[in-house]
Amino acid sequence: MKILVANRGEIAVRVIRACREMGFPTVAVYSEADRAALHAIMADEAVLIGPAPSSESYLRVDRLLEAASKTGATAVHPGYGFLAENADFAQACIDAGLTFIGPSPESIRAMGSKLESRRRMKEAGVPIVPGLEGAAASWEDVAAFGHTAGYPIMLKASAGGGGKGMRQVESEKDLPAAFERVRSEAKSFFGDDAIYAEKIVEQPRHIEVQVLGDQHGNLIHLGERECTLQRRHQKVVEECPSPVVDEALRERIGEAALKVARAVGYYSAGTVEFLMDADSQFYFLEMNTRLQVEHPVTEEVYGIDLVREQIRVAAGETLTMTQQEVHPRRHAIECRIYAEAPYRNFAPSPGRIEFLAVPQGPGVRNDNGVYEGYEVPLHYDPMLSKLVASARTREQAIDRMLRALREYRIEGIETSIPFYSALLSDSEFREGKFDTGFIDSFLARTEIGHLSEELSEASIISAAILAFEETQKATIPMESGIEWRKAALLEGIARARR
Amino acid sequence: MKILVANRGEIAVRVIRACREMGFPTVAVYSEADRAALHAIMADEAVLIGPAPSSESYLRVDRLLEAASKTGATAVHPGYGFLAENADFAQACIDAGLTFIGPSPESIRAMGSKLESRRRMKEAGVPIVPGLEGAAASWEDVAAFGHTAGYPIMLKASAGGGGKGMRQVESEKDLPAAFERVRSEAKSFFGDDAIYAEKIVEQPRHIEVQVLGDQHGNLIHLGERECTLQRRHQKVVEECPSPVVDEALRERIGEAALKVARAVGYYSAGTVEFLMDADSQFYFLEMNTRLQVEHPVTEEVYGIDLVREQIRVAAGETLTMTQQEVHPRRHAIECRIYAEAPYRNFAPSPGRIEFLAVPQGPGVRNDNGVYEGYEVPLHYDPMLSKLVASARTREQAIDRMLRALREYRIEGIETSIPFYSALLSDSEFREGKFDTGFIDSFLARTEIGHLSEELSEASIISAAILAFEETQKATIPMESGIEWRKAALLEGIARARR
Amino acid sequence: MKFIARHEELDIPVEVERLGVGYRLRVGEKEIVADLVAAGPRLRALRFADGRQYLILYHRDGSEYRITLAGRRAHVRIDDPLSARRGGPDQPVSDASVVKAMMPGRIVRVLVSPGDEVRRGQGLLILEAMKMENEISAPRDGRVASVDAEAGATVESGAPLVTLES
Amino acid sequence: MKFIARHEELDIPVEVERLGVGYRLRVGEKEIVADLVAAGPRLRALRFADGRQYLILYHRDGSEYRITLAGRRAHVRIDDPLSARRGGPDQPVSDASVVKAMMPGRIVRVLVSPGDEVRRGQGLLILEAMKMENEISAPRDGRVASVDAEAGATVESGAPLVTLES
Repeated sequence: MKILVANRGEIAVRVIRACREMGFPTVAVYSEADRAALHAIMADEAVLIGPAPSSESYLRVDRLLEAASKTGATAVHPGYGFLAENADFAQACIDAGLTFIGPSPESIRAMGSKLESRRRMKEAGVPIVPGLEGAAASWEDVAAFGHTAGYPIMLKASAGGGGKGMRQVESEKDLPAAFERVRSEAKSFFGDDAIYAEKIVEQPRHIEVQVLGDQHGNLIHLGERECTLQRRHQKVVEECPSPVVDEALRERIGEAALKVARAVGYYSAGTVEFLMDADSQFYFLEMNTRLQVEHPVTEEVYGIDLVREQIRVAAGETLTMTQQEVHPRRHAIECRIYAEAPYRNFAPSPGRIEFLAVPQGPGVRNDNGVYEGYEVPLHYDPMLSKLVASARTREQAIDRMLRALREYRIEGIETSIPFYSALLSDSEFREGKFDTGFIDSFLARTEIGHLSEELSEASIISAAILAFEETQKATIPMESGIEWRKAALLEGIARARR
Repeated sequence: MKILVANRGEIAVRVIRACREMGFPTVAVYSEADRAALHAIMADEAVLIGPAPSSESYLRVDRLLEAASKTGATAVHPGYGFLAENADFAQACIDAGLTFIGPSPESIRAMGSKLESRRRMKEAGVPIVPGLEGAAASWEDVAAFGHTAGYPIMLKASAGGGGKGMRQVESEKDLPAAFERVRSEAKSFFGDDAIYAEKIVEQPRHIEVQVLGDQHGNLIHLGERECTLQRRHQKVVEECPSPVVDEALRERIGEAALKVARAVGYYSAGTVEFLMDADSQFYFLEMNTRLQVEHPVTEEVYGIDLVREQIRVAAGETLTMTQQEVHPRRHAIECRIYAEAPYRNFAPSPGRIEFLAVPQGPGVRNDNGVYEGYEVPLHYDPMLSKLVASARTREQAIDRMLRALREYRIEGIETSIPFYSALLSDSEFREGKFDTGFIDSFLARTEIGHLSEELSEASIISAAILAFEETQKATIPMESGIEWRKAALLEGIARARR
Repeated sequence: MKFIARHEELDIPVEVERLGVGYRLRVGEKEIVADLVAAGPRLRALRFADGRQYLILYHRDGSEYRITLAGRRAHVRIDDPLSARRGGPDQPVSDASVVKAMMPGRIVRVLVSPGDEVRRGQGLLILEAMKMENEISAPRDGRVASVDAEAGATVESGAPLVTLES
Repeated sequence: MKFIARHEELDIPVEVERLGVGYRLRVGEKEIVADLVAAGPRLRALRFADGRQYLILYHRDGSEYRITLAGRRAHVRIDDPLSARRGGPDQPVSDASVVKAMMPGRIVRVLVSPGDEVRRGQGLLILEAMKMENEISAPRDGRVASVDAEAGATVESGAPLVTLES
């Protein structure tokens, strides 16, 4: 196989790494803004597919197929986002004689429409969140539902996903504006303005189940991921396993996920998302028919390389493990490191990475999409890397992540690292007590990156010495003998001070 | 606990990371040559203990204890090398009221002398390599043994270890010189010139077993490590598990290791080294009463943090796992990345690290002791980092390591990376067919870093363009529209050429 | 050598002089002996004489220093006393009557026109940055004097978007 | 622009000119169109017009370029034709009569004295570098004319250690 990666950023890099380990040559595609992007420079071949806007590059099926034929690629990995859940793209690849590394176009299509998938899951006997069964033509349709179900309600784009095209509505008076807004997002992001409404599940947790199947009917689940912590409907921290899911519940929700996958004849890697209420009742939310951003936490805990398995399955091979053989062995946590300023309400912070030192050592994995000297472009998702820490227990994994965050040193742009350092030190988080509203309340009661007096003083001293050096530009004498004596002298002074 | 790390380089960094994750403050000690060494700058406190030579700094018990009392440290972690296996140091720490993070001084002393430990293991019923039972006063004593046992034989310093103070002797005529040489090394490295001789085991493999015990009598083994591949008696690549050890053999050799450890009332982490012949007969070689350089491969495969366990055990806590609970889950390989030039017979290559980009992504762990901009000093072991790759199978781990080696980019000094890239691509290595002589024969038949015509051409082109840029110092216009058209034109030319 | 350090709205007098391998400082009334060990292009270890230390990452922009330590970020401005007395730190003058882009991005939609009366918090336009639509709202009640950006346009951080008048 | 590239004892004429976003080169008889995309301080992607590429790490020392690609290292010297014709690459003249240190280190022990007759392969002295004792042996038979280093001394790479005469 020669594999074209129809994506960019860390996930394209992740796929290229897997291909390299399997001995498959890779083809990267890149927009003008990505000439020097990591995925573009590390692949065996790289093809320019258009200007910066995704609509003119990463979303252009024609140019992707042209790149494939030009380079003689025989397979396509879509990553996540962009065209990953576009059934027509999957079909176009197949029609062009390419192996599509993912599920069948039918599976994608079946899950592409939230309304359609909700209908099918209801038939399959999977619990779904109460809501409108069809698209709402106007805000008045939604108002009717809201009236009976009671507010708040959730407005959703039927073609939506990844936190885009959804909005909570607190009362009927906010409905018209919200309706317009979601419809506009639905249209601009998904080219389909069908939207509907769902009842709100109280104090919900987002629990998702990883499934993996081959083209010979073998289908297993790799447990759940805890994805409750979100900002603006964007996941920020994911864990595997969930602190609130025990083995019995894991079996039940895993079975439900397999039922969902079987209902659409699913193969390759996929994720079934559930909403779970305080009583551990779970409801089908949607299925992501692709690799998930947070797939690494499952990989660390189950010891399985999901991208490798995707490629093997696409090649027609059978799974190398059974449901009985897979068990959660450790605990893993992922923090998505974004180019954004947590001190300025998480405003995007594009720019040049002037310095970068990544955390190393035991139990730390960093799936990076950038490098030192790289200019983070304005045009795409601001994720720099996914930092994953794993250990024998949740507490140890959290402490390991805090250690890694402290070692993650980056200059030139602002990042969400200080936010994560504060969050993972929070006692409620550490106790695993949270719902989807947790981050907002946490941010309300927390001053991120507060400087103690010691830290302020250390900063002032450091800056003053640096300024002094600027005025001197003198170098330090290094003759060791002398230095040793000077240091001893310094010691003396130090002792005198104490 | 407040932990002073009586070591330097990657192992000091490894220990500091573990302490940080456990919430224990750390004290680093450093020589003048190490003012800016990674271990010295990352600890919570750092104390200068003398000039560059280890004999005046890292081996100075008095200065280490002074540093501990001055900083109020309550425990000492010795790492490996330096004073790690010095029973007197362990005793001195205890006498000073410090917790020594390692085994008892008695255990260290019992294993410190090869002659002594061989005697005790023989008593305990553990198979040992045939050899002299006492120290040889002169080369003539050895000659007598050599005459009966037959050449080649191995000369060893009784206090030796880590590949130092040993030499193979092919025939009696080489004996006098070799005897002198080993005695000189024994004296200079270990301050004890007692040496003896052992019979050579044919086509031997170095198999070592990781043991872990607490102070309450609990003792388990964590399987074996394959350490056969050595250069100048220095391990270069280690694996866990060994490709030639199956579950039955693992149980037998593991039991033998536990017998060794019990014989000296061992607790904390330790390693029992065996020589194994072609018929899987194994002989006790020595026990390393400390953390082993290659401990990470065991950690990756068994999912246990050995340094954390060492600290817990030293604090009097009990093991959190039983022999029944620990199993090898994956395969891990370690490459020791040295500052040496494989093209120039591995000559040391100290100097400034002008650029450093470490491998990232799934299944890759890098235990680093250096950073970009660091000046690798001449005075100490030239190991830059330990690169570890782990996966579900040995083959996948090897392929992952090759991917990681390719991503490991370093400039300013030469490293052993090209050597490892060649070694891990070697079919015999990949089949697991090797003995301790493998590396020498491999080097004899391999041209490391051979450049194909394509690579040579690419290098010439790159250099030429860089030289051209030097003459121009012109910048590239980035207006995207224009660029896109230019690129299209470029495409045209490309097509025309094909 | 004397400096004025400005940190979190405070001006602190600082004095620095070389001492052996390190420095002696006076920060306010406090005397400190420390070294600032260079560790690569951007890292330094601020090592006090008693051994305590902080590993810092720094960035200098003129007399503005950004210091990152213990996972937090501090901003310190260092001036020599004269310039400090003369100019002092330049605070960006926030002009409430001009609504500016707080981040670089693309204008998706303009929600108001010149002459519109707007209330505080009311949406003026929608700015898309890094795939998120961000609604820019009015900082106060007022009338739209001019709309300074059009839909589809890409704007830099700080670019004027809408001008309000009372 | 014309250059002479010296690589593995070969002189290759090279011509480089800008072309669009990239370059057109003539290497020997071969014409090549490629770009050398800058990726941070030391990395470049050598990207050919047909998409094939190599990610290279480079180091320049005057006209000497060290290029690391695919985990291997290549040395290329680039001269402009004149200087190449004039000087050409300077080959270190190996003088078998002077035994030099092949690495920086410390002299542990000197095994010979002036006047000693030595045979090829015989140990002359022991050099310790990075904790390894390395025996430096005679490159040929001869008599020791002078010992140029003493035990305990630290020597740089290339420092003369022992001089032999026939």
